[in-house]
Amino acid sequence: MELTAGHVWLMVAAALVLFMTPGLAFFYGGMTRAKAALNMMMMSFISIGMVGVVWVLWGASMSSGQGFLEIVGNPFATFGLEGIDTPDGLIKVGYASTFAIITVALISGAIADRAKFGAWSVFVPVWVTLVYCPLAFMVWGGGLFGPEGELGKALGPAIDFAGGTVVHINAGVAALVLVLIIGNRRGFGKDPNHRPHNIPFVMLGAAILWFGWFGFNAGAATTAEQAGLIWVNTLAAPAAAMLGWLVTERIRDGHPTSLGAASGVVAGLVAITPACANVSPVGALGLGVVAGVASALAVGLKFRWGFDDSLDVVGVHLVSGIIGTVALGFIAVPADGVGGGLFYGGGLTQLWAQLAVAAVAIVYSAVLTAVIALAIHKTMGFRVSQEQEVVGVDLSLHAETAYEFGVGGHGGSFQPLHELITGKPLAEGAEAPAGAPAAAPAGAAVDTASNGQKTAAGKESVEA
Amino acid sequence: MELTAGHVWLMVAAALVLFMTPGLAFFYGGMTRAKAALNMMMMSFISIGMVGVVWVLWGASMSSGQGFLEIVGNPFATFGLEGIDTPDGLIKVGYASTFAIITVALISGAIADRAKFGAWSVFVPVWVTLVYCPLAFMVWGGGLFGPEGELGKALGPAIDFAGGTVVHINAGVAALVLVLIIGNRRGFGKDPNHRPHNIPFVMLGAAILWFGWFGFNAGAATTAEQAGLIWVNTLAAPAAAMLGWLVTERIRDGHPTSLGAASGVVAGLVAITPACANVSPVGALGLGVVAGVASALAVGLKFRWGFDDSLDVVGVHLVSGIIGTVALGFIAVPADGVGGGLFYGGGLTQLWAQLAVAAVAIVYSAVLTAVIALAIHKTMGFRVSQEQEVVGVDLSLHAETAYEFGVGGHGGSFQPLHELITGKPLAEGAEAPAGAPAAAPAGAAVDTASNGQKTAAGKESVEA
Amino acid sequence: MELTAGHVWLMVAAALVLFMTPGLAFFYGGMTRAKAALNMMMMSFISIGMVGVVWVLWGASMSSGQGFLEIVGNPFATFGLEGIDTPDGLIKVGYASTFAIITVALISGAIADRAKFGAWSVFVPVWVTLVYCPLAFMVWGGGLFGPEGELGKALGPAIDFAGGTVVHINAGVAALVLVLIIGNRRGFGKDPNHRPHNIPFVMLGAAILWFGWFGFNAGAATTAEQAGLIWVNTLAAPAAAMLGWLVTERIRDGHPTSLGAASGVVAGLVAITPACANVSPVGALGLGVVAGVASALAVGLKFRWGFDDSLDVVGVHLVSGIIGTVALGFIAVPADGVGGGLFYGGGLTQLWAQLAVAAVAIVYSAVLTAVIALAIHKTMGFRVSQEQEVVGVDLSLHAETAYEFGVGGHGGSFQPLHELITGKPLAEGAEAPAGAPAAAPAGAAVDTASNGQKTAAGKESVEA
Amino acid sequence: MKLITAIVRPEKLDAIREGLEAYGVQGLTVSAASGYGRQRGYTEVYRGAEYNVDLLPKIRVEVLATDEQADDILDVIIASSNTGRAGDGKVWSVDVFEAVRVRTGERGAAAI
Amino acid sequence: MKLITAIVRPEKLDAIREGLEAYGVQGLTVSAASGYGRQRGYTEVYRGAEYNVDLLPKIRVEVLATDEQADDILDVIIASSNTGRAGDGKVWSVDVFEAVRVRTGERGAAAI
Amino acid sequence: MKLITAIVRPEKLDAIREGLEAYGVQGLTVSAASGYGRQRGYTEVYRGAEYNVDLLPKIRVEVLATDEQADDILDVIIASSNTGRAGDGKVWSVDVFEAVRVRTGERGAAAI
Ligand SMILES: Nc1ncnc2c1ncn2[C@@H]1O[C@H](COP(=O)(O)OP(=O)(O)O)[C@@H](O)[C@H]1O
Ligand SMILES: Nc1ncnc2c1ncn2[C@@H]1O[C@H](COP(=O)(O)OP(=O)(O)O)[C@@H](O)[C@H]1O
Ligand SMILES: Nc1ncnc2c1ncn2[C@@H]1O[C@H](COP(=O)(O)OP(=O)(O)O)[C@@H](O)[C@H]1O
Repeated sequence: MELTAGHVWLMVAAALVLFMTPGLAFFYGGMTRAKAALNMMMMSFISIGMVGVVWVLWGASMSSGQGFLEIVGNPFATFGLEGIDTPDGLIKVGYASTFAIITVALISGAIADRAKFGAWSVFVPVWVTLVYCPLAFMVWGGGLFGPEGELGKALGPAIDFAGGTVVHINAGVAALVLVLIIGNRRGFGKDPNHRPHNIPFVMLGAAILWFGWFGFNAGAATTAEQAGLIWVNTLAAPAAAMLGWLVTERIRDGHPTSLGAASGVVAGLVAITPACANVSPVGALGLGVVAGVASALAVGLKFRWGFDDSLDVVGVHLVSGIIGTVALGFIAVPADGVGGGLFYGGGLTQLWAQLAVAAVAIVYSAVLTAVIALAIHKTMGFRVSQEQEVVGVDLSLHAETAYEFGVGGHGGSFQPLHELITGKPLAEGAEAPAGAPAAAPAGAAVDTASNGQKTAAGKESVEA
Repeated sequence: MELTAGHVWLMVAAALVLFMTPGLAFFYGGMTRAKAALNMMMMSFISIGMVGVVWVLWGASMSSGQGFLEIVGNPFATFGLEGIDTPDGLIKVGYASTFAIITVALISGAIADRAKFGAWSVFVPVWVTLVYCPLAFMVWGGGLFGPEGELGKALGPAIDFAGGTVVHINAGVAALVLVLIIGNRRGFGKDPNHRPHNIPFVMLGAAILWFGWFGFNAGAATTAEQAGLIWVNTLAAPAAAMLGWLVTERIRDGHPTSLGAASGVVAGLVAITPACANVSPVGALGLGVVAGVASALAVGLKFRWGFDDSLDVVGVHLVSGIIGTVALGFIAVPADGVGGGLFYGGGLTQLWAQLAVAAVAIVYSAVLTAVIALAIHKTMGFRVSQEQEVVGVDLSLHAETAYEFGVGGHGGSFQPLHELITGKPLAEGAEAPAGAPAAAPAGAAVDTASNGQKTAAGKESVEA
Repeated sequence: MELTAGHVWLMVAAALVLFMTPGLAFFYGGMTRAKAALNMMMMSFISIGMVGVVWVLWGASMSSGQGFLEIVGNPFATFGLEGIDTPDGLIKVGYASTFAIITVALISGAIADRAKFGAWSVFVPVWVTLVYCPLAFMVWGGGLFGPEGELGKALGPAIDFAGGTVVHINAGVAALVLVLIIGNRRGFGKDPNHRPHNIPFVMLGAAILWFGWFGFNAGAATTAEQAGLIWVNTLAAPAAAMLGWLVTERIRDGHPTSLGAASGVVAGLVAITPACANVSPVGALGLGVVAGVASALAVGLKFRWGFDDSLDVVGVHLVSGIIGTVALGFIAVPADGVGGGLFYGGGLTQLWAQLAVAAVAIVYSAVLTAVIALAIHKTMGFRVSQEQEVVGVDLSLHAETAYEFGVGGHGGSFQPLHELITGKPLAEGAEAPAGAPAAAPAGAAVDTASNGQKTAAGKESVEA
Repeated sequence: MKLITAIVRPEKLDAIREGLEAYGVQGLTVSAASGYGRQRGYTEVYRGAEYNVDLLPKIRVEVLATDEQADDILDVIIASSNTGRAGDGKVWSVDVFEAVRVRTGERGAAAI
Repeated sequence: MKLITAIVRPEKLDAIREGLEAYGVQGLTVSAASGYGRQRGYTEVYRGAEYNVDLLPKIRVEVLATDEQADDILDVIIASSNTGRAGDGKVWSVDVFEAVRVRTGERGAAAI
Repeated sequence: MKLITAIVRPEKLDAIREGLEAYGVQGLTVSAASGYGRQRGYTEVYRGAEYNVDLLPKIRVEVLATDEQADDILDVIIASSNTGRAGDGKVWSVDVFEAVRVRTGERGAAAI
């Protein structure tokens, strides 16, 4: 079949949404300390790698098509994408994959600076398979909440055009659960070095996210009118949310910050996600302001309540995700004169449906995430050693540092590759006093117990 | 109505143009000193926020439709975008909004490092309303310069396909006016620290701008032939301008610089903007070279004439904007054999029309910008205090620093949020000698007059 | 002709591919030392500038249309793009130009930190004209390897959907030849400062490359089915290659690195390039894994064999380019039931065709690149002086430094422009002892032989 | 008067400052340094090649003190920065010939 | 011989250099430092939480000088970096046992 | 005891370390500095305006040594960092009043 405008738009939208995940890597990576920036970015990158493979193999199959109990699709129906034969079948698979990728990557912000990379690499495919795919199936794939689903029929179908529940509430809840299981960073709430190390990167990330979000929200639009409305709403809500956030900061703290502007944009985008096709532009402005103010206030709660949601996944994605989802119960515009939210005379029907889908998403995500994360935490451990955390996860897990700007700050000897391949160890320090205790190195940066012994510590110290 | 190729292209183009403004934030942000980078980027971000809201409310309505005296549209005609009911109406509004956003953001480069953020936040919506909307209406919205407009009929319609007058001349003039009102940075022309702090960011910004400019120039293309011509010209002119700028530097200074390459690209893009649909590819190459050389020479004038157009908005946007606009009088290709520039046998008609529109844009923008900026400057003040400027506007206006790379450079105590919310002040320094004069802190970084008193200075010191 | 979906897609794809070259600038620029980052990025930028102009003038004409001996097109057939009159003719020219631009830019990674910028600026247009255009003509433009070409008829047409031979093998071979001619960096294999200075930039570059690669691979798709397959394969292969590379590092070195993730993505993209439209998604996964592992192993060989392919153009582009090209002989899916690779019962035909085109590309590129590079090296010299290399090519060739973060690291006096224009030299150092020998400054950073003499050294010291 | 210089672990900066403040020291100067010594470094991997980094980040703390206080201050610094593992660093003091407070021109002990 | 060390405001570097050049000093060494003292810091806000930054950027200037010139140089530095506000910094001098110019091996006053 | 301070070319750091290690020195401290002196700087161009940068990157190396070894160490440093061109830098030594190893509290020569 020849390429239609719809196909082209879907391809572009899919590329845009895929680009969002590296954007997220910068949004998050700039917010961590310099010594954990690469690890933060790697959590997003590995999500693309892992979910990209999972989606081709069984993820696509599990999130649509014929399902079990209206809950999840059959992983083997189109395993390896065999048997997909509608003209735009693969384009749609590609588009859907990018949503799964970014959803799991979103979670990582909550556990910055302290999660084992190996554990994260196990968590990602398992969580996508057991949490994301079913939820996507239930809401979009013809499951429980669809027009034919049991709950959809009972309550009227919930509106979640682009992923308020499946993406944002889901990721936000999972983030909260992970924080509670993994625990806070050392020095949380006390150490001023927890400030972001590169705010321009945060702004770059926010910009890429916004850019890609036009694909995220409008990719599934079918008519010109709908596409136009979504486009404008995807501009209006984050613009208003940015202002809302900045005004909140100005009043509360005295200064509007760049970090606030970037965060406000994301909060507005999150809130408009489920609602983008069903509210008016002025409604989008209002929704944006509310989301911006609410998330600006919410991100402070972690200090009060003492849970180290390091990069505010809960405060932004869970809070604004709920706001956007529930707001539809009030401000959804009637479609062809039918339905609509409370303010449009549609009564409480839509509100109940929205509350129900939000509640189910919260419970479902919380329970399953807890099971997965605990299983990992109890077996391989989800958290690095204290020493690795102090040294910095970039160095201890990836044997890298993000930046090398200066003279003087780095030196040392160089071991060409062939020594490694031949297995010949790095030369033992000749100057080490004989009889030095052969202390087992515990981290990449090694202090021997009493006097020095030269060891190629990096290699042994990685967590699995 | 089903999505057509035209709708898809317009949506993509609109997203591309929106992405340009964060690109500009990096282009500009990399050129300032490190201590003013965030503020520079914030001036672009807040433009998106402010204009995004303004456009939905009254901006779109004022820049098209039924107008007053062929000068400006009625702000209440489609206030809040109510009543727009053509299938692609909202898509076009979205596309148009991105032009307004970047135009006002462009101005900010001229007043880097010294403008009050609060004043800028007032300037942006007022300027867009009173300067941008009318000019857009006059040139594109069916006003004075349109085929039906008084001047259009008198002189023949001026060509400004994508915004040489409305965007670049307009922003360049406004930038010059602001510099003259606000004054130069401390140390202008003397302090070597005014060199750019992060040239890779400048190049990133230029790359994003170029990428987005394909949407900027070609978004309104209606035929394949036109679209193809615009695409190629949007490659050719900046490519040639980059070379022109670099050769100029090589001859004059001995070195072709990265900053020059990035700036040359932008100069070429500016010049081709009005002309992109009306010159041949070889014409675009020639126009690019001229713009690159001219802007490379022009950016040096600020040192001679002593006006601190900090990031060269005048030298690049005003100069190359005029070149591109006026060049059409010479090298416009006849449309269907009719008209064309002087070199194509079209006589002087087109040249007069181009000169007229450029002149009107210059005068209009200069006068109205001066009125707005003076009003702000005389009331709330447009410029930070000397101390805030020395400390750096990032810290004094936003209580942030762009980067935190190192050990040792930062310390201090941490005050969790709840103290702020409860209003409990930061603990007074126990070691401050009793009876220390309670000097009023004048900036975020506070020196007490003679001996120390610990004060949470940031909060009070922000400019409104 | 009205815009069709195909036109829109081609315009978008072309913009995406153009965006890849600045992406490459960051991918490469982050990998060099801080003192050579700008020069590295400039090698990409100048490629856009140079090839942009060349393509409009004669490049487009040489790579398609009526040719000489099935080897190259006539440069004057559509010189200056005159006479192109199909509706989508210019769009296709624009799209094709972006491939030429990135191919030559790819080469630059091999000669980081030590090439004369002037020599590179000569190499770029000559190489594109004499190496790229003919190869593009032979493979895509109706030449030797096309269905009507002599070799195409003899061996059956080789498959190279998006540029495995023309782009990646070609650039990889040229890179190897340049390294052998120009020689290694000082301290290669010994100096730990050769580590990348900004890995986030490398990841940004990889992200932009991936994003743009959807245009690169799918731009020429004609049906929805093909487009969908290409899109999914362009996700699957790099995702799998990232995992392959990381697992290789984990096993060999103990740590999966960020640099490895970014490199793995690129290796997977390179491998899928020729194959994107002709293998199944599962085939793409397999191809990706192989490419990721193979390139991860290959990049270490430079240390063993002692050739300083600084940023691994050979290990990534040549190795994975060959893998992708040859793999088609095994895993190409039969088109409409005809042909296909060895594993699909297509016999050895396709394999021979693939091997032939790879071999011809290697030989052709090696010989012509060697001739061009030697000619430049023997006349103007391709390599900077030792002193310029130690000082850093940013400063010695461009009189710039990439970053200025700190206090204290920079000072000195400022010479406003007019002195330069009037030719008045920088003031001679009053404190220089009389009778100091007027030593000729040899580099941008000048040590006078015995005692100081203040000289504006930068200007004279640039290489041509 | 004495100038006390301490080369210590970066993460000990806060402890030292608290210790010195508690003792009554009103000012100090900090800068970044890298140290090489008995403490061994770590390994970075690049393209399968290992770099052994053995210049490790340290902090330099400098305090001007009167002769009487110098010894106490030495002890405070040692107490607050000691971990017992190689790499803790060195503290030394040298005699100061003259010290001046720039703001007032005060000299000697009054300058501290 | 003396080694004069000045910890001063970063923005005063140029003034000091000009002052010293005018006096006839032909060389000096500069490095970055952070200072804590009577001068109070500023506040950064992050997520509604305040961080009080009280280590402020300073510049360290070091000059080797003969015993005769040392006192004048001290005065030049103080004169060119004084603002009268807290945070102006300290200048001190210590006795140098030996000084060598690496290029020539010259020792003592000839090394300066 | 002596504290030897060397301000030298950054690219000489490795040579100095090797020289000192060979001599038997077990530790040293390095930091970044910028120097101004007879060696002239370079020019950066920005917007057609030239900036003359004459503060050039240097490395500061500091070594604590016993009085006996101090002179040898001085010689080792000079030998390994000399190029004969302006800008090679300075090395000086000062008397140390007291030195302590933080890890153990050892004082004097044992602290080195
Ligand atoms: N001789 C020395 N001169 C100057 N600094 C030294 C010397 N020896 C060690 N240092 C500094 O002290 C730090 C710690 O020394 P190290 O030998 O690793 O541990 P320890 O002091 O506990 O024995 C080093 O990183 C270095 O900065
Ligand atoms: N006792 C000290 N030892 C070393 N440096 C000091 C000492 N006291 C102050 N300083 C340095 O001098 C700087 C200025 O000191 P401060 O007390 O703020 O102002 P002032 O010197 O004008 O009284 C500090 O930032 C710090 O770098
Ligand atoms: N009087 C001085 N005091 C402190 N440092 C100095 C002095 N003179 C020179 N230096 C340092 O020594 C470095 C080299 O000095 P310079 O005069 O350029 O060369 P040379 O030492 O070979 O004569 C300078 O960059 C500076 O860091």
